[in-house]
Amino acid sequence: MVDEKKLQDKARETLSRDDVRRLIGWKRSTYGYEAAPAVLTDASEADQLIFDPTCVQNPASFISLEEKKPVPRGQEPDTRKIAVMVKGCDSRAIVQQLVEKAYNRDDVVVLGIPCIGVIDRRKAEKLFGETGKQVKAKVDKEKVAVDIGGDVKTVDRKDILMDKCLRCRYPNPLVSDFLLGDEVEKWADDDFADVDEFEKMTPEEKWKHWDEQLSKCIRCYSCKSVCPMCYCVECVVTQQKPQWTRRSTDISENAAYHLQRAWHLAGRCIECMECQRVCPVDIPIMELNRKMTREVKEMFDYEPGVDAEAEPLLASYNPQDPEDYIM
Amino acid sequence: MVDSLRPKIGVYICHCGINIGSVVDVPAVVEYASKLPGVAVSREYTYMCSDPGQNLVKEDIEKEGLNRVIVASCSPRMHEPTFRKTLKDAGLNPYYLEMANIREQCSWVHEDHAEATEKAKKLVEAAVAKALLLEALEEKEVDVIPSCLVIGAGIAGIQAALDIADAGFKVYVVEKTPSVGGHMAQLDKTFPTLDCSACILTPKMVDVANHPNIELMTYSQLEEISGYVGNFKAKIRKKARYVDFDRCTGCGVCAENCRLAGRIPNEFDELIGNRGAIYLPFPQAVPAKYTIDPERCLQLSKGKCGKEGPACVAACGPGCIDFEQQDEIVEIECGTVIVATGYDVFPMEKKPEYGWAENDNVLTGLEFERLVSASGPTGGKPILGRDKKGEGGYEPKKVAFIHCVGSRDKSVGNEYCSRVCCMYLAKQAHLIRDKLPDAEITVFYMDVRAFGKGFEEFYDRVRREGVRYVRGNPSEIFKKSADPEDHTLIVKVEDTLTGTPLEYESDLVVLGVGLEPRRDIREIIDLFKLSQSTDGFFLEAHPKLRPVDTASDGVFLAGCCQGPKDIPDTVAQAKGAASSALILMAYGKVKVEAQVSVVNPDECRGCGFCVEVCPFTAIELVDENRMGNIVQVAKVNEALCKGCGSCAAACLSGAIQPKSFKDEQILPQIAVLGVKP
Amino acid sequence: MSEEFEPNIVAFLCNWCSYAGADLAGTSRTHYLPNVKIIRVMCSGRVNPLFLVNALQQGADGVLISGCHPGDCHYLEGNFFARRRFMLMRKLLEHVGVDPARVNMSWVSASEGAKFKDVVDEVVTKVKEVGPMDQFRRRQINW
Amino acid sequence: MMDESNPYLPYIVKIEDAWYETPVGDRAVKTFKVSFVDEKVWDTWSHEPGNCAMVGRLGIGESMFCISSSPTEKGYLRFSIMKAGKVTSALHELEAGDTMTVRGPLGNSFPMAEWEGKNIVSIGGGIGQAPLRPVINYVRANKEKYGDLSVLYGARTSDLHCFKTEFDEFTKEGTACHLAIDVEEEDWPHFVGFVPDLLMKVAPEPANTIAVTCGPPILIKFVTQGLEKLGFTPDQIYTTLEERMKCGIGKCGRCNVGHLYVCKDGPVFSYATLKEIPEAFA
Amino acid sequence: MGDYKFAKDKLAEALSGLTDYEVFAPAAVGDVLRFKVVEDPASVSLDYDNTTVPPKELMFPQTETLFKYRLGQTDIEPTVPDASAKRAVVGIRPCDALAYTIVDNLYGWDFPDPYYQQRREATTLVGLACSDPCANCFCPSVGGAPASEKGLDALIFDLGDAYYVKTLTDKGEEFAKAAGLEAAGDAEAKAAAKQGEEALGKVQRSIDTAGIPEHLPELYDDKFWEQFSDRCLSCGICTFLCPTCHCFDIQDESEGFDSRRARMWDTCMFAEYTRHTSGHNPRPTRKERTRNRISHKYSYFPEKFDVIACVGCGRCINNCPVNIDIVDILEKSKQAGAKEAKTA
Repeated sequence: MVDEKKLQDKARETLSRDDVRRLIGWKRSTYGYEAAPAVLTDASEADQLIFDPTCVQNPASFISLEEKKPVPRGQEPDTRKIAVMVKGCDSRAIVQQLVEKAYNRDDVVVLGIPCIGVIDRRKAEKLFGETGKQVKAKVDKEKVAVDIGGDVKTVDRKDILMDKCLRCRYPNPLVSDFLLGDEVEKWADDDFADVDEFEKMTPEEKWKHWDEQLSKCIRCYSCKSVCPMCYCVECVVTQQKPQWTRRSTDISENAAYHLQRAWHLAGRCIECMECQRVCPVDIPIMELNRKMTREVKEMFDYEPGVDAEAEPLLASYNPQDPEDYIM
Repeated sequence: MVDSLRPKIGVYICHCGINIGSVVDVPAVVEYASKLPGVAVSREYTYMCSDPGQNLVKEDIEKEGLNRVIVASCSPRMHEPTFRKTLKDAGLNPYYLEMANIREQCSWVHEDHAEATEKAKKLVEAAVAKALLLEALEEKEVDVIPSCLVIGAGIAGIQAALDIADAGFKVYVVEKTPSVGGHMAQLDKTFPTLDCSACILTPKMVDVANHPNIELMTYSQLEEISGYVGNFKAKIRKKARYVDFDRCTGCGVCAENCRLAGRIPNEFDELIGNRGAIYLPFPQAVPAKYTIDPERCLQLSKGKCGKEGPACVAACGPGCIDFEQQDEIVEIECGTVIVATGYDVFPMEKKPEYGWAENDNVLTGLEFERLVSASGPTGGKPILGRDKKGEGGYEPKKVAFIHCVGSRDKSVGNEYCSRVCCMYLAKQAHLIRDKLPDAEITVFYMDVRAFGKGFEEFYDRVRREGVRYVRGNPSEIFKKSADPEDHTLIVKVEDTLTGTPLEYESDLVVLGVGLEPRRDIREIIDLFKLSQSTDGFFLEAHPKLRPVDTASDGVFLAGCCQGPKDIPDTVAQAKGAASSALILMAYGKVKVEAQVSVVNPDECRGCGFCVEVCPFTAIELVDENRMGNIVQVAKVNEALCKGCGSCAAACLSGAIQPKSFKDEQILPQIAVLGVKP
Repeated sequence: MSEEFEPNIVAFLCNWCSYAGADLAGTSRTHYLPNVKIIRVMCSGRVNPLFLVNALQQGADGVLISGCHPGDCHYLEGNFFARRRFMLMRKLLEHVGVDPARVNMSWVSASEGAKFKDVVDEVVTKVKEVGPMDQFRRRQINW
Repeated sequence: MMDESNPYLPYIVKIEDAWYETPVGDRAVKTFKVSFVDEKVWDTWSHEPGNCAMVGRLGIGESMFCISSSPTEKGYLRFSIMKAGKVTSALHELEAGDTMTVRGPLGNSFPMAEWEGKNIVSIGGGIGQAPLRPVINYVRANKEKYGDLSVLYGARTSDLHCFKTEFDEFTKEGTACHLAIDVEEEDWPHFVGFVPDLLMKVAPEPANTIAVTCGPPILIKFVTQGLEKLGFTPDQIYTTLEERMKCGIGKCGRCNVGHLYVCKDGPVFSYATLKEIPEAFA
Repeated sequence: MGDYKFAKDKLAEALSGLTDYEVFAPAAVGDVLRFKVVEDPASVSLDYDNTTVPPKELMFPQTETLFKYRLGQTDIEPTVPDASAKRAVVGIRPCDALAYTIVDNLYGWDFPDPYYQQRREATTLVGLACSDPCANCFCPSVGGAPASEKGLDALIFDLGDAYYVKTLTDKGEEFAKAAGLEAAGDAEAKAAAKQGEEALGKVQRSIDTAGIPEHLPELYDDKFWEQFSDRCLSCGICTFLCPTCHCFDIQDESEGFDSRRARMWDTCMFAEYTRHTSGHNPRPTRKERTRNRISHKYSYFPEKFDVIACVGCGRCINNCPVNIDIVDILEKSKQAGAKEAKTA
């Protein structure tokens, strides 16, 4: 496990650097099973930082969320680095952001954290109920110990961790400048059983499923807002000219929105699952991304967010690409 | 004239005689169109493309103040330029035209009149929906640098270079090998006229080297090319010859003294003759400057040559040998490029059943040319089996020529006909008849294609000279016995005219190998982003009407790099390519595509996906000041962009859009066509 | 009217091969079904896969994208990008229950007028079989 | 007045006349003179200088514009609209004879009654003259009720001056009229420089005077500073604000500056009010 | 008004009696609850905490047609709902009912909004008192209570084996009659009152709002906001799920020539919400937007209507993916301003 003291020391040291502007990590939230993202600018705040299985958010999202404020005439833009703490899964976002030239490698200081799993709030709420208390947690190879305001409950790891953790292939950060803990062994793998299971459905069943799920969508756009890959100046979804998607909420526009979102993430989604986690109406958004991930892997032998030198999937091709349905 | 932003659309439905009118209810379409938003005028006419038809449009533009025009008629591939010009003549930007294809894609393909009429209405409505959003585009011209880069100095490159240079323009000729001349210099005689190949080529080779407008770079290679039509920048690597180019007199003393003299197979002689490590590929080579083969030279490859050091250095009077010489990179600018990289002959490794690798008396056509060439290793005598000193050997008694080796042969992946083999084999048969009047000569053929000027007559003549033509495609060629003294080869073949299987005995087999694209064609493709046709040769812009052009503007093709052809065809094409390049340079300006992509720098996320997909390297990422912050955004080089729009489909934010085919122009079309009538 | 279902298909054809192929079908007076409505683009690589989603949303029952044969793209490689994109988009649509028969792609060269007819007829037949696309079609819900 | 039962329903108006104030193109200003298709609307219609209306085109949408005609101009309404976005571009396509929609009058107005007996200085820049025009015309029509009227106006070039022809009339009537352009032009007899500079040159007397100003935010900022320097107190200075609006009736939320809704509490504010609202200058 | 009761297993029966009403009740899709029209009374359960999407959508649907027209024509057909078409919302939580009373101020001032008001008038609100407030509820701090009667026509208490219904208005009485409820006695009323008291004591979170409306504007330029806005996603969860958030966008839409003007929920958390056509945005970053959201609820709205635009339902806290906790913000705001240096 990560020693929080060491983590805070490293953060303090990093924030003290002249060339670091801010640091993104996690801190204890005011309540509940998920930590809060911490965006710090001052070394004195470093003791807020934590890392435990409640640290589910992907801090890489907050790199692109920071607005570039207008620079007053005569001043230089602040080009100091952003330090960011990442788990293995989160680190793939950094890699993919580098592929997409969101920034240069030099613009970030990556503090990597080997991780063996984070808690799924929804699973925790099912197990222990909603809570207004602050929660801490510990995880080992078997169990997760959840401390709900002093009341410690222990549960099998597979019953409470995020699905992404149960198929985690990158427990260690793929990119980091400092590792805040010992590397851990990979303990899970991804066989896309979930996608297989989904595909057993007939087209009618599939649509029935999506009709029900997408009808719930309130188009709060939290899924695209939180996505570390979604940082267009203005998303096509909200553009007026041309207007791809109307603002009215009905199954047609909602479906179009979700297809657009899933399409734009094809070959780019690094499966941090943030989109699904944040959805207030529990739309299983990852089911779309997972399908794309699987197809991208199977058809094009491609995996986003693992190689910063890779060509973007849909901006490249292989003359031998499959074309089985093409007439 | 256009003092209003209000779209005023004129819709013109063409009857095309009865071509459209007999199937589509034109008045109904006119009526339908007149009610569409923005439509000010809706008319029909028998032939819109006729002068009165066009005048109708012009008058309406002037009188009604139309600012968009829809012509519903034949395919835009047919008359879009016509009507663009109509608009232009009437003072309206030509890109305010949209066509609805109601002939090729409606009246000619649908029988049911009602359905065809409904479809025509929809097509017109979609055109109107798009027209509402059309934009005026500017047709731009860029200056053309008055110089041409010719790649390859075979007969094609030489001819093209001379023509352009004679017209008064600067030419840079880049040749990979140490001498100009190419394959033609290797040939003995040319068919069907039997001119001495060297005799007619050498003067041109000398001209290329001496022409004041030509800068010749032999033993050089194109490394990089950037820019666009009219404004290319090229980087050329002049490989080190290790011989001072200016001081070398070409006397040849160095080569005589080379420790490896006569011990290295000479590429020019198709490896049947030898050279030294320092060499001139052939006596008439231009420039007549010696070159050291760095891979074979002992001094260069091993660091040591004999006890006394390299003999060439000692022998060279002017002291030209310089083992320290480095490659030199030359940068040039040019307005046009002619690619004349030629061909390679079919590699016999791909057809092992013909025993070429094992038997010295199985020769490719090109090897045979060297064998019978006066400047070749045997001084033109058809002698085989000489020893290393060039002594001994025998004259063949029974010579077999085989057609279509590596051509018209799916098993080796070459479906095409190489076009020259029939005649060069006839010529070679004639040469053997000439040199060995007693030899028995048999030609095995599939078909004899004697289509050129004087070809049939020549073929007749050769047959009359006692050359036997047997219709059959040999399946195998092998040595009759293991005896090293017995040179007899067995050619296993079926005479398909009589249906008899034959085992023809011969002591020289000449293979009519076909022509293939250069093995390293990929390098040129990558440099210029050219495409290949299915046969692997460079793809011309249009097989009929633009045979010397490529999809890359300003880059032209000459000679066999575009496909197999004989010398006169090659020269003709070279002249064609030269003239195409000259058109650009003589006019001095070139129009660039108006329907190019454009970037909205405020919406660009700088991911570079468009840069990656652009086949024309027309997009780059540049710094953009966004309220004091420096961000990277895409920028289109309008001279390079061809408007394909691949960038737009790759762009996530829709920040890059091809003009006339923007998302905002296509989506309304989808909206119209998607809705059921 | 209890007519048979007539599918509405929106096609995106590249200017150089498939649109020319469709023109050739016309010049050759090859008759085919009128259900396909063509939108001309310069290259199949131009076709944003989201056009498909939009077309299905607008009411198309099926879509067809057609370009030059691989290797023959007028713009060298646009169709290779298109191929990748539409392989993937088809899978995505399939995942939400859109029958893959609605998403069609073909390579039709300028000389393949006959093939264009075959493609059109096959696409229309296929889409006819799967019926109208009404899953996420825009309609006046709650208007 | 507006349909009491449903403030979202617009009136249909017919464009009587339409012309460009500035050269055609992006950011051009086009003036529309409109009248209600249903003439009965005039019976209940009344607006004050400063009032706004949502002007739109069915199928496109609507946007908030000030009514640039004074209530003293009878039988028509005028709107001067700069082409900028989707709605304004669609409106610019319209010509005399076409219809558009008007929903209003909305917002507050200049306290013309309160100002009676005072001198009025109008200081405008560019399209910012549109809300000032009704004030000027109202005062011109009620000369006896007000003190001196002076008009200061500028734009980047003389081409870009809105309501060009009207300034001559003012001068003829004896209204002090001071025009400016930013950059020197041939045959320009008036001031060259920015409007705030013009203001300092003209230097109106603050005693018993109300200054109304409108223009780009930067102009308002410097004009206000200039007026304070000249001795105007914040409650002698009035301006109008502009924010993105959708409903125009204080419901949709987006136009608030602090606790004030620009569409309802505004668009007319005294500088005394705005000074207390930091967001007003965001 | 009256006191009624009905056995728990008689819920479906009671609902079935409401033939004159369009009845809305919480319905689940997976774990997500939302008020929906009751199609099968037997499927309705009132055993729930609260809906994820607040019932504000019953008065102010996420997408709502204002009027219809044909492109190219000028006839406008308003689509104002009919106030006489009776609707009953059964099981609405007191906080959500309180929210209506707050939003009523805005929809009622100057230009009354007929769409909202007609629905409001048509609707009978039958509340369900909370016996176990959720973890992040703080309704007592903002004028509500687990058994608050404000805005309701009737209030149901879950007394274990039976429901006690207290009617509060004529509409409530009418509802009780239509549902065929039996009269309840003093015992039930007392039990309900007791339950209400107890529930009040179970509310875990609170904020003393005194002074906040006056104080927030002082923090306008303060760095205070950034500690929250720096992690804000700028998504619409907090506002879309807020029962008092009432902002909307208006858009014209066409299907062929059939067109409508419609309004749809909008949120001050989106950048484009206030962005001018020119590109200028008075609230360009998450800081300004976060400030506006909190200030609007706790300062601007009270300044105008004398009531805080928050009912303490806790939805924004529960659903915020980055733990932007309004109680926490308000608590911290009290200390802010004085000690922290202002930034220009």
